[in-house]
Amino acid sequence: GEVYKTALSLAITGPTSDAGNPYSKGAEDYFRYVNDMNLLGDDTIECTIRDDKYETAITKRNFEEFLDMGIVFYLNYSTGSTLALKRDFDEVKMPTLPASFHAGNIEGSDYIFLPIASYSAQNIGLAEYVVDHHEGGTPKVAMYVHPSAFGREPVKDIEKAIEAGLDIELVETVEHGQDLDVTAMIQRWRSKGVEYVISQTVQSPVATMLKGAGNLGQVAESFGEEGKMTFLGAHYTGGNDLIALAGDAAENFYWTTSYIVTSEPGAGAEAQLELAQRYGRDEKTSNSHNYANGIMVAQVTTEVIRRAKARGNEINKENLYQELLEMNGMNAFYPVTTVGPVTYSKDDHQGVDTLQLYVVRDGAFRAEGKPFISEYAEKIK
Amino acid sequence: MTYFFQLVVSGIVVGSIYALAAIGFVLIYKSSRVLNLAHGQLIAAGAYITYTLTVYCHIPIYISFVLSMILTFFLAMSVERIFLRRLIGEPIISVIMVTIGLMSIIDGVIYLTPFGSENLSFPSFLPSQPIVFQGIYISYTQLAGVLITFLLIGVFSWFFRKSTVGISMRAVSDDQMASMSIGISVPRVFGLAWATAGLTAAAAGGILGNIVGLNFDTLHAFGIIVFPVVILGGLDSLPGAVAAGIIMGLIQQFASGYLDGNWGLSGTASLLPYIVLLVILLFKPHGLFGTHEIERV
Amino acid sequence: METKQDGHLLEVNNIEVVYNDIVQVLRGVSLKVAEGGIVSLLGTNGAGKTTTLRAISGLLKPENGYIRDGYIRFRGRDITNVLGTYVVRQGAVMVPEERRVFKHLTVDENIWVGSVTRKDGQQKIREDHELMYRHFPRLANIPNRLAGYCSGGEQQMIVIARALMAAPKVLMLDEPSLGLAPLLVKEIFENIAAINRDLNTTILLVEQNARIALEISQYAYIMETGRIVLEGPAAELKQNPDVKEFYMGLTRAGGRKSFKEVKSYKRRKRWM
Amino acid sequence: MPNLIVSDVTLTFGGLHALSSVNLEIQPGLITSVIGPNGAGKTSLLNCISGFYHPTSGEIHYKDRRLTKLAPHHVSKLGISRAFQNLELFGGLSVLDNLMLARHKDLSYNLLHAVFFFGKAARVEAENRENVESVIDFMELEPYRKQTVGNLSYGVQKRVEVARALTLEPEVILLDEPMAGMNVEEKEDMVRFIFDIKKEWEITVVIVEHDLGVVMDISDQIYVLDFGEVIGLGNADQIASNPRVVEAYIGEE
Amino acid sequence: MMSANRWMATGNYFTAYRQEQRIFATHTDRLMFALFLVVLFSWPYFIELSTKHMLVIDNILIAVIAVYGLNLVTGFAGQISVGHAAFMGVGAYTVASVAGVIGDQHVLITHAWPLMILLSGLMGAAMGLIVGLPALRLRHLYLLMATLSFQLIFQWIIGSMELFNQGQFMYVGRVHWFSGEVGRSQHYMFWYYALLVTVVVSGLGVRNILRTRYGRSLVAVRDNDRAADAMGMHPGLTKVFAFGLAGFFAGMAGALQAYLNRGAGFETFTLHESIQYLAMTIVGGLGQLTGCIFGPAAIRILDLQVESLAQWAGGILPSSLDLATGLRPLSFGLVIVLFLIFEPRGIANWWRIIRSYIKLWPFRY
Ligand SMILES: Nc1ncnc2c1ncn2[C@@H]1O[C@H](COP(=O)(O)OP(=O)(O)OP(=O)(O)O)[C@@H](O)[C@H]1O
Ligand SMILES: Nc1ncnc2c1ncn2[C@@H]1O[C@H](COP(=O)(O)OP(=O)(O)OP(=O)(O)O)[C@@H](O)[C@H]1O
Ligand SMILES: CC(C)C[C@H](N)C(=O)O
Ligand SMILES: [Mg+2]
Ligand SMILES: [Mg+2]
Repeated sequence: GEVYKTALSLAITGPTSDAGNPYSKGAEDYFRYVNDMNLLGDDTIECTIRDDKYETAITKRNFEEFLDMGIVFYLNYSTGSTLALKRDFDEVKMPTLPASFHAGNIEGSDYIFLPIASYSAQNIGLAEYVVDHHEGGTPKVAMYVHPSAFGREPVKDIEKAIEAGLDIELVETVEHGQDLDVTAMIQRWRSKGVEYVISQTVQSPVATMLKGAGNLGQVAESFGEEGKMTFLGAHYTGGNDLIALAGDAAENFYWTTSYIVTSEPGAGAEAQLELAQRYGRDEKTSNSHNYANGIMVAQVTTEVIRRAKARGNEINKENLYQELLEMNGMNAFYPVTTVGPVTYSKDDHQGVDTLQLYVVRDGAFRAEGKPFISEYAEKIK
Repeated sequence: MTYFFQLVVSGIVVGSIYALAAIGFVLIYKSSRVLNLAHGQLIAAGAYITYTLTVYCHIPIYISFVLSMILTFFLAMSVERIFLRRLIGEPIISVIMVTIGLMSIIDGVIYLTPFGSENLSFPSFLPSQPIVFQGIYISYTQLAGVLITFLLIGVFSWFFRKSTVGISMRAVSDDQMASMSIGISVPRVFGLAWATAGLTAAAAGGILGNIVGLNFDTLHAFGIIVFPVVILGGLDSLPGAVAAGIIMGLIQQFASGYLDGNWGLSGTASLLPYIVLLVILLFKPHGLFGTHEIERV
Repeated sequence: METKQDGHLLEVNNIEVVYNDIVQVLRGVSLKVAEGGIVSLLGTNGAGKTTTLRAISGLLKPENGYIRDGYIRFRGRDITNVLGTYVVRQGAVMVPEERRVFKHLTVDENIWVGSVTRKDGQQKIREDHELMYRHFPRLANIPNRLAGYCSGGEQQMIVIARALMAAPKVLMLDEPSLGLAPLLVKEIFENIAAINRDLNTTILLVEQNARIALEISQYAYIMETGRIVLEGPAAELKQNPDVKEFYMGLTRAGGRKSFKEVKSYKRRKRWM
Repeated sequence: MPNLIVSDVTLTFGGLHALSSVNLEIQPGLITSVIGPNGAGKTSLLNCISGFYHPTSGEIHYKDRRLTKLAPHHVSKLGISRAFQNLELFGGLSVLDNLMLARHKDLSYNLLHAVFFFGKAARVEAENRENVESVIDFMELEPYRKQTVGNLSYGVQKRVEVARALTLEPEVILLDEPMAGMNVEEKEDMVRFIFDIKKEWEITVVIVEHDLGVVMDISDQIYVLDFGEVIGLGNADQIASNPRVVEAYIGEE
Repeated sequence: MMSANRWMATGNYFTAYRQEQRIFATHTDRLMFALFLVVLFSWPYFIELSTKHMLVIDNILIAVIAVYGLNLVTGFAGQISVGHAAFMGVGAYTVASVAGVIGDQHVLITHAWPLMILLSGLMGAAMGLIVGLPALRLRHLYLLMATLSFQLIFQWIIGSMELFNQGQFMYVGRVHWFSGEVGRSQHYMFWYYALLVTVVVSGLGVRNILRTRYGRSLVAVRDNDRAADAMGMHPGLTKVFAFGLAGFFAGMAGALQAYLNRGAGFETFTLHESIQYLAMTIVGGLGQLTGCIFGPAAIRILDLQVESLAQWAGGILPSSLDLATGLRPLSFGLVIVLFLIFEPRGIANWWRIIRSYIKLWPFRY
């Protein structure tokens, strides 16, 4: 049969490799599964996975090589390299799915598609949840963000949402460093009456913060507990890695993403664990939400190829791009690994718009409430 | 006021870990004038070894903490043996560059272990309820960290003051040839300096891992912040390292306590050490307690 | 193989030394030092005197040199190409040229550190330490001064005392009079003689000041470009006319040559 | 008319007086020697003149220029060069390069010339190479021209020191123990060089030296320092018969 | 006088100092160099490389320019700099922020690009001079710390200032050449030539600096800055000057990189990158001009080789990806260390040995 070439360049070593590693395995396993199970008949997908150590220059080199190989679909990773290669993707008309959900990625680009709701949408979603569930008055919120565009962009969007009527008071925004002790910060928040802390960063600073807050006895034991702080965070702050790092201090941490988690039984979780088991992945990888993330982008890739094939179209980047643009309404795609359908169109480049809130109870993430869609994220567009 | 004292306490906690990390760096500099850029990696190695012993070998943490110090002692000693011994007599600049290579090598080795890209956390073994004294909080883990730090610092100061090893180290750093001429085994002194540096690094790594968890990036970043600390202390002074560690801890806590979040400032705590570093370099290059070069022509 | 041939404590036999694998500096140097004596080694600049001492004391390696041929024996043991530490433990200690004190250590620490290789107990070491201050009373006044700030003569005393603290059988001195004022030179050499006499330390002396060196030694060797060209009892060498002229600065008549007489002439030699 | 005048110079290190109220006049075209016991302050004096130390009080003038606060690179540009007591050579470079470096201040081209090299820079460089060669010739360093200085024996390195100071084309040359570590024969050579430096090159020479035989024979004028103070001054005979000098420095024969 | 044979090295005496100054001692050398240049400029007409390899080559050339600077300050002047990537960042962000302000399709960016590159070099130089300033007071290796501070402060500034888009990628438009806009298909080839010219011209410039008083003064302060002082050089200013030079080449390299990558993002200018450049300098040969070419080539090629090894291992051993990728830093570090221990003069020294072997070829012993 035919061999369809795709590629993934990501950080398997270097910064953020804690996320990149399971991500790459998810993609790798799913493509292998497609080929082993003949999901595309006797056609196969060949996905080249390259480590770029989170360095844009290497990503660029990898991408040029992938182009020489003649790939038809591309999976990218970091915010930095997605932004840096944006023009290249457009020039060569390469449909691209990054692992970064940075809203800026899809600005002014026709070919980049976010797998799920952007960081902004996630953070606004969290803020909306706070508004809806807070009792009495305007909730006082602090934001704890990564010192980079990745962390800052959502802050701007939350500010816009506040202007548009979102009823929270943004008390302060902290860009974290590599702090060993967050006592000062927590004390300050307490003195300013902060009730909720929304984080937009990666796990380890969040873990440090949670431990610090725990030591000071500041972590709310239930949502919105009076006189304490409730901690919330977006996709890359949570997952089992957070529990691994923060231990008990992670208890009652609220986290949102569009992926299913394996600690909540369901079809998706079963499928994910089965896949991991089939390819001999360890416990940790199997249960990682980034593993789910990797599977999902591979699923989307496979799905567009399948659809193009079904239509009898040649498998090339133009046709796959068209398939992506038509993935909506009746044609929405339901991968089992997400909490909602993947929808793309000409002006919707965010895949799964639905978010699910999870909370840590007894050392595991549990679903809290139904999947929801952020209202203000739409409003501020 | 409580807030102020809380900052002081946190500053001392953070600072004493800096101090512990800095001591190892100072030991190596003291004996060989080498700036060991791979010190952060030694700290990381120590942290991972402690973790392995505790979690995989199910050794109680206080024993594995000590064991890890011993293992890292030998690890650092073999690093010296394998890589640095051949460079005795070569210009210092080459040796410093070798430590840059070592950075990568140790990184690579850590990647080869299952920990490379993982986030891990030590099982908690101390009560997680903090101690509260007059509204000032300190956790048991932090307290243990501070106590261990001061204990080790005490032991080392005593050792180097009392034993001839301390004097030999200073002699070697002064003039290798002359040291050899009176029978000091220069390689032995270097080996010992590295080994003890490894030992303190492991201690720092273990404490650090317990406080913030194990994450490669965090450990790396920690290795870099040691530089401003040692420069402030004066590179070759053990008391300097301790004082500077604590001063730096206080600076950072006060920065994030009083600057951040006001006037739109943010992340000053991670920037300030380097600004301090520059200022020190410009106005007091020998730091607080560093030895002035004797330069007669 | 016989040991301690005819009572010689130190025996250097036909050694060749090469630096950096190419530069041959010693071309078959042999010398013997008898127990309890003072032996001088004289020679022009670059003759290889320092190199000879380095070869004996195991300090060639750091300079990227090694003994390619021949052997060195000390108290019957072969010490060819061994490490410096070993040689010191065996009891042969060298005082390097240029007064290499540990600048950042105090005078007292400098002296103290000389005893690191000793195993005969604190008591003995402390006694020797006292003894040093008796030998060099000047140092007793400034035990806490940083050695780097001491004057040249003081530094020279420090390094000799430091070496003596290792309780050596043989003390090798490389140009101890270098840069010292006449009074001090006298003092240092008196000290050397006293040490030889009181402590029964054998001494191998490299010197430029031939007059004073020949004065205190029993036997002497003269080196030129890597070879021993002349040897004999000191008293005998003092009478040798060449030695007189080139090393002691005496005219044939026996008077001191005057430097005023040095002819100043311009040599015309062009490179092109 | 003296052209280098040290007036009332005091230099202290902590509590230690390395120099106290030293007055010195160096006459052009002569050989002036400074002698004294170890630690008397001779090197410190040269350091003050050449800018490595700055006097605590007092003034130093050279031909109406005040040297007191100048840095070494300024002093050397005014025509005062020196050779160091404890070798300060560029150990990793060849003898030739050591001397070429001494020409630094006389190379009159700018960075742009250097980058494009041809033209001015090339010409100046070639000229300077000739100057350097004449010094190599003069100091009889031909055999060592391309050798790494650090590997030379002590005595030869001393000779390179002097040669390098000479390559600076100074008006005054300060030599700190140029004959240390040399045997009689080599000292004679050095004396010959010094005579030529004085006569042929017309350079004022200041020497710090411990070999009294040499000092007495070659100096036109001798200063004796002890504990930072000038305790004697005059020609060889005057010095030899000065009781203070004999007691402090020479010792009874 | 017998005229010297200028074709062969053996039996070749100089008859004037001018001859000894020559870059090429013999006609043969000169000819070889010319031939080499011809090959460098013409091979693309005969061999077609994949875009990836073209990009690799372009990146090597950029690194060569950067390493010229780093070698001057570290190899020649003896000041370890761990902030070289930041200096490159200064250059890259000069172009990028100008593009950000006046628009990335402005003629200044697209047509006057050589000017922009030069300007970036000057910005880099200015920054180098500033960072080098502590040299006026500091001696020894303390400056390493100053460069470390600069590196980290640079990252902070880029990451937080709006002017630099807070570290997010800033675009730089495609440039124009006489034939019109340089499109995607010619992009890497075009920059290959631009870079090659820069490498050759800068190389000759550096070579010339090195054989004049400026170059010698760098070596002098490395060897003994007190003596340098006595020779009439200001040791501090000389080091500052070295940093200025380093900054200049880094700035140019950074600007070229911004053009090649069509923009600048802060990830390219981290401490880690600085260490990469240092490694290139070491492996090439500290204080060896030819090392500036060998070093970057060796490190980049090693990187590619290890990558394919990892790839290969990944194909053979299932799920061995982490194992294989750990090899990357490991091999990188080992190469640095092995070179320092066994060949401290770097690959440049092998080159010299080979050359002297060839030179003496008819008269081998
Ligand atoms: N480390 C070295 N590498 C290469 N050559 C060296 C080295 N040390 C000394 N030499 C060479 O060996 C020769 C002998 O040097 P050595 O220092 O032994 O002479 P010396 O007799 O002590 O002279 P001086 O009286 O001047 O001290 C000299 O030609 C010198 O250049
Ligand atoms: N940088 C310094 N710091 C402190 N003390 C110093 C310094 N330089 C010199 N001294 C002190 O100043 C005094 C004079 O030293 P100097 O070197 O000038 O003596 P000298 O006459 O040259 O002796 P020698 O003949 O031994 O070379 C000495 O006591 C010395 O310790
Ligand atoms: C793990 C990554 C995909 C996310 C990362 N923080 C970035 O935005 O670059
Ligand atoms: Mg010698
Ligand atoms: Mg002196």
